[in-house]
Amino acid sequence: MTGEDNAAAALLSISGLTKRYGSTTVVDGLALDVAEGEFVSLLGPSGCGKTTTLQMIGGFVRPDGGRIRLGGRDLIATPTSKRGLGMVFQSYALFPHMTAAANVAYGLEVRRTPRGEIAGRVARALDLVGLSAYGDRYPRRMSGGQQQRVALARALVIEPRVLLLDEPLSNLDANLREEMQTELRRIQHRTGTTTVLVTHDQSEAMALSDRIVVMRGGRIEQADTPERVYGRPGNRFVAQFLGKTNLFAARIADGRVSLGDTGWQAPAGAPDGPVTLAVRPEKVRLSQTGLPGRVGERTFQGGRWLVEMDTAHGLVLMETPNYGPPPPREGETVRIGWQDGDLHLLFEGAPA
Amino acid sequence: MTRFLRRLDPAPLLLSLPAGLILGLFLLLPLLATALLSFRSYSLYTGIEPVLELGNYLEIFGDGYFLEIFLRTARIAALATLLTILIGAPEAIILMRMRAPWRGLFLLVALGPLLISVVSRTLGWALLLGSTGVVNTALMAAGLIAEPIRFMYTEWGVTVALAHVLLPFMIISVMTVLQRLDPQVENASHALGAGGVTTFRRVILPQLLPGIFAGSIIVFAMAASAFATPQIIGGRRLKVVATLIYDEYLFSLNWPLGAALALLLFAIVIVVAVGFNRLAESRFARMYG
Amino acid sequence: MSRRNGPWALIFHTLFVVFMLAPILVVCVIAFTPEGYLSMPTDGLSLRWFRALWNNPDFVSSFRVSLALGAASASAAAAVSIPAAIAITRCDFPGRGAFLALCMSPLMVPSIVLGVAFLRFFSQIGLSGTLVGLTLSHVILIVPYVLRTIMNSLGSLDAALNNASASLGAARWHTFRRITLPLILPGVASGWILAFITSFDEVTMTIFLAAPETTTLPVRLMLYIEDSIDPLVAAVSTVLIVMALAVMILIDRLFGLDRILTGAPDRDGKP
Amino acid sequence: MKSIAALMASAGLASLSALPALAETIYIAGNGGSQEALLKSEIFPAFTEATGTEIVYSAGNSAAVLARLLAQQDNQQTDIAMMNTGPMSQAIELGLCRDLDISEHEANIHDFAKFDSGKAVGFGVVGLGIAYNTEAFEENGWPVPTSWTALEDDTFKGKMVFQPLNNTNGLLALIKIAEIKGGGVDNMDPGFEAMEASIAENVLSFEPSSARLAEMYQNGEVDISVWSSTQVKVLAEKGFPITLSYPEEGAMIISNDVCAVTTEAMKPEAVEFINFLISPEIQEVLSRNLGFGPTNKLAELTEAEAEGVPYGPEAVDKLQNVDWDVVNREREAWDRRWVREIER
Repeated sequence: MTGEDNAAAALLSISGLTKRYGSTTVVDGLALDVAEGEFVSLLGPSGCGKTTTLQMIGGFVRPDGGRIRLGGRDLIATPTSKRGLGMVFQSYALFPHMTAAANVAYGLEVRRTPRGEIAGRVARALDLVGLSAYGDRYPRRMSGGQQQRVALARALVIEPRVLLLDEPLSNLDANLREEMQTELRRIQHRTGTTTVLVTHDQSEAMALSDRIVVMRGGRIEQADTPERVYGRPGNRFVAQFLGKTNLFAARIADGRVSLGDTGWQAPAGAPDGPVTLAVRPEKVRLSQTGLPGRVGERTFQGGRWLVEMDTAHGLVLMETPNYGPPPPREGETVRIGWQDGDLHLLFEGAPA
Repeated sequence: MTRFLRRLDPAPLLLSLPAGLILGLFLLLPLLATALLSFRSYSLYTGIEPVLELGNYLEIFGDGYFLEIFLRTARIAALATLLTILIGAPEAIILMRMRAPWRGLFLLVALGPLLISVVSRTLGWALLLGSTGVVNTALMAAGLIAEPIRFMYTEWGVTVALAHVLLPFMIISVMTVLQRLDPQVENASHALGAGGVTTFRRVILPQLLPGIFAGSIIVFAMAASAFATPQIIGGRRLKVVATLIYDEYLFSLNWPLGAALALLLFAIVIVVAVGFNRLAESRFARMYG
Repeated sequence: MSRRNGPWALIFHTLFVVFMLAPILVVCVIAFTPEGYLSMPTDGLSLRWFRALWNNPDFVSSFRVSLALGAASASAAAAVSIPAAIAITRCDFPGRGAFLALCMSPLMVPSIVLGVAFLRFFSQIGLSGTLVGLTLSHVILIVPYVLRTIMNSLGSLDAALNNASASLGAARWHTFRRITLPLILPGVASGWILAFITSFDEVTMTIFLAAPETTTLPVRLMLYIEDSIDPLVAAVSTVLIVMALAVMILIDRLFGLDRILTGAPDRDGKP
Repeated sequence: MKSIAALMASAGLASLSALPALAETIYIAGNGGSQEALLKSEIFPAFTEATGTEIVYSAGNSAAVLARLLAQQDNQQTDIAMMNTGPMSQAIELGLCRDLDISEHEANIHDFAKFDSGKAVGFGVVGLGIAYNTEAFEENGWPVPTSWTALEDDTFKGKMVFQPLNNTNGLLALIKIAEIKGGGVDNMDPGFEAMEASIAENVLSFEPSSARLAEMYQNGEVDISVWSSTQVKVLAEKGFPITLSYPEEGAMIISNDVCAVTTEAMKPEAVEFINFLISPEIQEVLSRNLGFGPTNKLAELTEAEAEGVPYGPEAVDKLQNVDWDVVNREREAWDRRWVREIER
């Protein structure tokens, strides 16, 4: 019942949310608070329950248990149409028989907003997404990016208390996607709308969110700011799901972590036994004294190099900016190292 | 010339030859002959006379008898179309919302009758709704009606039986459109605050219209030229154009008049279908252009 | 449609199912009456009308005529439609649009108009009442159905397959026989079945063309009904209905009924 | 079936069966319903057994039979046509029938069954009156229809069938009504007027098929109609409470006739069959089963069998005939008027 106080402070408060299909539990006792104005991403592989969670918030799927509250009001008992949430669908779900402006106006008309007011608000919404000139276009005659913007304008014009985004950028090509990320961030900052985004794209989640909620198997693995989720992953799953990472099987004994001949002071209270060490590739550097390794494949990626190195502790990936001298050639033997602070301990068995 | 011929690929010509020949010889030619026949004159004792005159058409247009039958045919076809819309469109939506295995099962119920002979299906209606049919007997036994409800030989009887026979076409037509719809669109409408009724009226129905239009064209054309159902249910008391043509050809033997009636029926079906199509195109073109 | 059907929808649906099935079921039930007239069987079911049907040489021979006519016209229609479909989908030639329109035009002509047109035409060229004449008329009626299904399956073929075969040195005929034909065979088969059913059930046009010896089953039934409606016609109809059901199940197993009937390109409805 | 074969042998038809079996097929067009059923179940098998000739029968009412003959005129596929006198005389006039040799039976055939042209012969006569469901009439307390004018009584509204004009029953009834109203074959206006003014209002359906009409009686859809003695007899023998009233203004006669159709290859078997049909034995079979008045004087019926059957010249003379030459001349015009004014 400690969550009750937090829930009062949060705008959207979810607790114990559960959904089962037959014998599979898709969402398993999920609890999450979203503060006013916050941009939260639900991130995870497909089947992790993130979309189902969003659909339960939106009211398209009925939960089997738990509660969802919006500003203290019980949402589950409220029909979709009365929830007052804005939603952008993966397929945009624009009404094909209405122009862009009519699509945007729809939610206002349904709310019986006075006619005179509708026109102005629609114009402003279209302007916000940069589509002022496209109001009388039908969706079929618009590009994917434009349709995406119309969907966003349509969801925002009703001034929702929470904006739900269901993989909104997944149908766009790579360049457009980056452009839209910036755009989305800009619009969210301008309107200050509390937003919940569902995505399986980690870079999208990191670029947009105030907070990332990493999910797996219907549960939350970690929820924190992008920097912290990336920089201090709570477990191996999170470490591997967000970006690339090097994992080493190490042991803790007598208050020390040891990997081969190297050793570090173990955190206080860490139990003896096997432990996984994680270090991000970009933290790996060539060093005079570190771990010896033989250079394998080098991959040039424009802004950076990826270098594989064969070491006594397995394959190590090093990422180095395309700056200064090129990385060592294949077959060379070098030494690599990292700063102790860039190393994380993950306490759950040996790395796979 | 030779260069042109060399550049012309003979393959498509050869490939399309068999179908082209059969259809050209055995479809266009008989239809042209029928058109010609409609300008002939006829009497029982002289037979068909090789004249070219407008007599049959003048007779048809100048006689209230024919006008009445044409109007009745149009009325029945229009009502049957309306019935198929009222029943078929909602049912198509319901079918699409079903899950396996129900959807497959009821799809069989909805579309399967297409594979059953029209004669058998119409016979069913005659057995069901004749004055001693199942329905009338049950209603009378229950004391709900004193006299059997007239169904055979009535316009309503023909209309209902036709609607039953043609319903699958409407359902197919609407379902084809439904399959292309984005299911999220309905959710989007709800999310924007619209209730079930508003969503149906403003979002689902307008998107179904092209399907309903296409279905209506098919159903109307088939209902207007239907023969077996009006012949069985309507009998001779309630003639429609198709049964009239049948009578002219096989009983009165006035083939030229029958040919003129057939061509008029053909023309009406084409004009209505093309007209409807034009209307639909102009209405939906912007949406789906 | 992700939404579920509400109670009103289910009531409507139930009424719909009753509406669709009642006339069909009533035929099947009445066919089993032990009485000599039309009645719901009240005391026991009887096969007497099926025996009467089996012993009725007219219906039995009409059944044979219908089977032969359906098979012959469906095969002939497939034979002319395969090349036509290839020409239309794979070649660009002058008059292609007009040719397609010609092939599809029988759909636009009411059957009764076709019936009267063929009646006179066939009697003028000496084909009236013959099985050849009937087959020709049915081929014309069903070509659009067969052509459309074959064109659909050709359309879903990757045109690059042809180029691949050609690049491997195969002649056109060889490509057709080894690559195209095997791949469109399911389409041809479903078109054939659709055509067979259409031909088997055709009554409006055929009633003008059939001679006593070439009277098809639906025409025989229709003529019989014009004269009398008795349990025998219910028995005939029941046989037709059961056959249709068998074909339906067969089609559903082989191709998916909705796919054949709605022309949907894939079972899960993805375009 | 066996008995007929035996009868044939004794009736001097042995000569026929002695002919080499050609297994020829002849095509007959004639009425459907009970006549078709009897022909197919008894008479055709007997003929086939005796001669080896196969028979294909196609059913249709007289108008349809005539229509088929005309439609196939250039490529005639029917060898024998069975029609009522009206259409039959039209067929003869149109040259559809060829000369007929019935010398074998000619002496024994009643005069009323002979044609001046000699191209056709009657094989059974029936009377035309008003049929009604006796039970229904009793229950409702309706008066027995003793006059053709009963058809005008709106008591029977929706309970009556009047067969259409291309059916001989309907044609004769209309002529009779015209006569009663002061007209006749030369002036049909009174008939059409009565039809339009009152009778058509009462009519449930202008049903041309007598088999269908029989069902409508059994279903209770119809309780009164203009109908013939044979059709009433067939239905009554099934135990249905129906009887035929010969109205006081006089009942009409309908003769069922048969002719050999003009074909490219004239089959002798066709003539053989017609002679077979008018032989006394078959005439008796027809009378017993269908209530046809025999046209062969040698056909003998017991008193019970003769009940309701126009048997012998005296009985036939009581029935009223029409001038078919006039009727046929005017018929096309009447048909037109009928479909436009009455049956619409």
